[in-house]
Amino acid sequence: MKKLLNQVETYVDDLLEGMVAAHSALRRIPGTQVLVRAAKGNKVALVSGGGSGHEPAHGGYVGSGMLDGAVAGEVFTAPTPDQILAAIQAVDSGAGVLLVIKNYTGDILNFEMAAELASAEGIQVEQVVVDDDVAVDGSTYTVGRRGIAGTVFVHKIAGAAAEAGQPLAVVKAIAERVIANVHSMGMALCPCTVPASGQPSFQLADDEIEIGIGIHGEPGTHREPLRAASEIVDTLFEHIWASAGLASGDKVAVLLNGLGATPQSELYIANRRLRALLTARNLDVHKTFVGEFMTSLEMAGFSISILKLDEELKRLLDAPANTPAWKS
Amino acid sequence: MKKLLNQVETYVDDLLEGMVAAHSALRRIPGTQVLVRAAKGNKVALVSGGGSGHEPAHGGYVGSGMLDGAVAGEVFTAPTPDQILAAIQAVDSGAGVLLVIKNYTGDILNFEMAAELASAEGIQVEQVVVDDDVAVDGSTYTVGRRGIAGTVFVHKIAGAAAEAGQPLAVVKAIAERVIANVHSMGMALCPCTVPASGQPSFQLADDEIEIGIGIHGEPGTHREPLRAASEIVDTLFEHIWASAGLASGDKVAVLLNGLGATPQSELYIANRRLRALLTARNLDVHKTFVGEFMTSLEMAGFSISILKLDEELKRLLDAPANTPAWKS
Amino acid sequence: MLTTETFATFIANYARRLADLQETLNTLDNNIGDGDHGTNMARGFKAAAEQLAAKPATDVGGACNTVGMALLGSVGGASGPLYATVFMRFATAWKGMTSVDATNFAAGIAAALEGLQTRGKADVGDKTMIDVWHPVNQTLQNVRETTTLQAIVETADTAALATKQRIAKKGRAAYLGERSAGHCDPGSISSAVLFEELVDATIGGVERKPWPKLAL
Amino acid sequence: MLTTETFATFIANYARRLADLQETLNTLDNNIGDGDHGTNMARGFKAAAEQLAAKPATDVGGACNTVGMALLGSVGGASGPLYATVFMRFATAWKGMTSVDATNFAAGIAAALEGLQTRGKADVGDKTMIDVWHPVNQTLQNVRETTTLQAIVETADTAALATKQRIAKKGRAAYLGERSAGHCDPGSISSAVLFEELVDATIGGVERKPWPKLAL
Ligand SMILES: Nc1ncnc2c1ncn2[C@@H]1O[C@H](COP(=O)(O)OP(=O)(O)O)[C@@H](O)[C@H]1O
Ligand SMILES: Nc1ncnc2c1ncn2[C@@H]1O[C@H](COP(=O)(O)OP(=O)(O)O)[C@@H](O)[C@H]1O
Ligand SMILES: [Mg+2]
Ligand SMILES: [Mg+2]
Ligand SMILES: [Mg+2]
Ligand SMILES: [Mg+2]
Repeated sequence: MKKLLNQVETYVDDLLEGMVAAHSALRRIPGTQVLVRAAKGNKVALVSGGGSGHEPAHGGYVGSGMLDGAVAGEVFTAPTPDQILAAIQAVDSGAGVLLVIKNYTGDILNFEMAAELASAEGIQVEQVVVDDDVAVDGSTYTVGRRGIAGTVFVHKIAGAAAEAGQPLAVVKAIAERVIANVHSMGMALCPCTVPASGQPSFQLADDEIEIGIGIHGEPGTHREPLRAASEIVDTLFEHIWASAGLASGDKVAVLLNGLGATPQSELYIANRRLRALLTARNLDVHKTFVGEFMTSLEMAGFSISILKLDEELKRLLDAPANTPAWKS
Repeated sequence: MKKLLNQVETYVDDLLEGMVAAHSALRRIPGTQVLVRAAKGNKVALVSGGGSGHEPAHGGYVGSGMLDGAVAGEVFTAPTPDQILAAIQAVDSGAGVLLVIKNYTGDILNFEMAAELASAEGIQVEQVVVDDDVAVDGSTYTVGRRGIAGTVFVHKIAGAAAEAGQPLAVVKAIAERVIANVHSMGMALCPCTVPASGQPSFQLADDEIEIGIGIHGEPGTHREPLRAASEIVDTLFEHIWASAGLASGDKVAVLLNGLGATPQSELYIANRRLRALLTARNLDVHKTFVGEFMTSLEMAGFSISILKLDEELKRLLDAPANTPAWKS
Repeated sequence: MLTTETFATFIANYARRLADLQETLNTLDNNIGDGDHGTNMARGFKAAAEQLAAKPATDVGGACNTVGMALLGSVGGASGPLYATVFMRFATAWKGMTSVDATNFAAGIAAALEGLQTRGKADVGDKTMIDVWHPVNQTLQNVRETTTLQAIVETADTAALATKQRIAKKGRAAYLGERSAGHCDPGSISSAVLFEELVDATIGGVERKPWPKLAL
Repeated sequence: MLTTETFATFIANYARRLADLQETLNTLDNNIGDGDHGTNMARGFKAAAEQLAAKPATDVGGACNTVGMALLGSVGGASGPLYATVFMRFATAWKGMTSVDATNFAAGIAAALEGLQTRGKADVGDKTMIDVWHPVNQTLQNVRETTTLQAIVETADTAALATKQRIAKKGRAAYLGERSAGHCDPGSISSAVLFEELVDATIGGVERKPWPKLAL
């Protein structure tokens, strides 16, 4: 295992310290793995989080116009309820807190327990569960779809609504509208290595790729032969198209997310094809975001997220945000 | 070679197309590998460039407050003079053009030839050569130091001066002040593979790292054993410190640049130590930038750049910019 | 007999077993999940054993509560709230007892199973730790002699290995669909080991299975 | 004799050789540079050969100009402007000639060397292509018989291989310092191959060296 780290045990602690050192608008709640805005808002607060290893998620989205707090678990491990509770307590201004959870058993269980504890303290807590990954057909498995990179759109748009002073119920409804309208799918060229395990999360031959990959190094839905970037984009897009209910003339936002080790050049090569496909279906691409938004350590690969916009979602997506990883 | 690409021959073309598709404020000069702002400015223009494979450099820095044009060569190969000339012609508004060149023989030769051609056409052209890499001691080899990630500070600060309407001579002088005050050094955990060659650019054992790496996959100045992130940061910092002429109380900006495959978590782990070192020397860290700014395809590793700020440089660094890869 | 003291031994021994089996459990989780189950369990029960040693309980229920809280605050993931629930339910079932008789023991296991199902909403056969806890509970309904607790170890071991052929319907492995077949469920294996240590601390004489060989 | 026709043959053959040697030159450049010299040269001379075939020149100077412009517009890197300069200098030296005699041939090489040094500012011994062009030029000052052009092939080959032990002082390899010793300079090898093809097209009978075996 070749990584830039000190000790496996201090990985998350070290990265959070380095993050706070870099970004003066972030504050770490002492004794926790929680990052919050240095200046507390007087509005509905958004808390998200999950395992570490997804950087810039989730701490990178804490800041004006997006999240108020981000809770970091161990690498790829949902954070514990006490940490989530600490985040909720720190960011609540009395206007209530919306939890943005990705649909994984671990995240759900821990966030729900924290929500119960916070409610018991009289804090208004609501939650939404992001399940944008169309690789997993929600109807076959009762767990439903996973949450992956499309979550960043939820942070951005619900964050803008909260920043604009909307009440909790409205912010939640907007978050749910984003969730209903965002569809994603990813693939991997190479696995990643969780520091604590020291082993690659799976093995792939030189001419194989994983399709339908999650964001925790877990294998995807199946393997396919390596082929041209455009053909890979075609495969992911067809899956998304089949689920997304898009129609000619729809306005969309696109997120091309690198999983950690994919050069930006390759993301742009993928975007070239994606844009051609969107244009061919007569979709109106309002904005395209290319970069690393929700990663799996040093996994090579990428995901595509397509968000169908209405006028309000578009306005909120374009609204100002100023966080370490998202400025608009 | 496992890469997300179509054909090796169309790598640069495809990525530029994907880039323009993603960013509506970019325009590609037809028939060239040159990206310029969609809206031409009425001011001194900045042109930079170099080989491809450094994304988001250089096209990602084209936009208000930074570059006016970026010229992309083949992967890791300086662009040809005709391409550079096309960029100069396209961006010149009559106020003159500043070329920001990194100190490599190939870049210098091609940019100089283009400058000669442009001057012959009556365009005012000036150039600056960035040589921030302290890994290579300029006095031993007559080629001088290489230009690496510190170049991004030159784009940002000289770009802000140009945007503010400063004349060519002033913009050039400011760029030269940045160059005199920025010092960088990098290391690699793993090599990268140039698509056209298909082979890793060097071989490293599992317990070895390259110190003093450039940004073209070339080997560094020497090899050392893999060790804790903090110790690696110590090594790079000591080299920078020995060259940078910094003194207690100086205000600095810091750029922690991932080379392509290094997770952001690891960059933050490095930043934790770097901040401790800077604080110990009583340096005042005005701003820290962590991310991928000047990459080497999918090389794993990072570089540190430290820029000593005066009041004017600080103000120009903080000035607004809106480009695909830099927003402030 | 499960007493305040043998319970502490159970936790200390289980923590040690998990440290030894950490890589095995991680590898199992790598096959069909995200590779952290061993790390999660080892971290959690190390914390639990330490907290129990630092603040010894005066009854089994109290000790269970300490363990449950320690897990809740240190594990995370799916297994954290689930194993924490197990010990919280034990805590309620065995509250105030310094020794737990066969009937109460069975009641505790039944309560734990009920807690797991309420939290995780998995059914038997979904390829989760429920696939172990459910048959163990059934065995206990039939065999109520403390001296025959040995039987639940066999049940648990067999049930854990039987998860191998199943297709996961809950938890992270569910996203693999049919690819999840052919690999044992990591949480079921860690549960089987839990029963080995629980029964050994209670009545002794349990033979530890060679899990790396059996499960991988 | 170097004529408009044999010059075209030279370019076509050199382009083919470079395509064959692309990997070898890339590997050489990987050792001490950025691994693109083979790709650069193959791309450049493919373009040059194509442009020369598309628009055949009426004199050697004109052909050289076509090649120089093709290289300038297609190579980039350090080698692009340098090899372009070589052919631009040839173009001036051999302007209007349909055949180049021994004296003019030597003058052309001398002009090319002078152009390379003006552009690249490298000295002999800096481990660049100058280490080949300089001794070739010296050999030509002594041996002016066209029939003994063979001598410059030997000079070039020997000089290119002799770059191996040197420490680079110019170009990208210079940044490696002492680590650059032990590897041949890629631009010197591509120059040696150029002389093989130039002389073979001019007087014939040149034996192509097994460069992958010799230089790697
Ligand atoms: N809904 C559920 N009900 C019961 N057990 C579950 C459920 N989901 C997952 N598990 C158990 O948790 C184990 C995984 O734990 P762990 O790897 O620590 O957490 P995570 O999946 O969050 O990484 C699985 O092997 C399975 O036995
Ligand atoms: N200053 C110089 N003068 C002469 N030749 C040079 C100089 N710098 C580099 N070269 C030659 O260029 C070759 C490298 O060319 P190439 O790899 O195509 O370009 P780059 O170094 O830009 O990648 C070197 O092997 C060397 O022979
Ligand atoms: Mg996990
Ligand atoms: Mg090059
Ligand atoms: Mg797991
Ligand atoms: Mg090269």
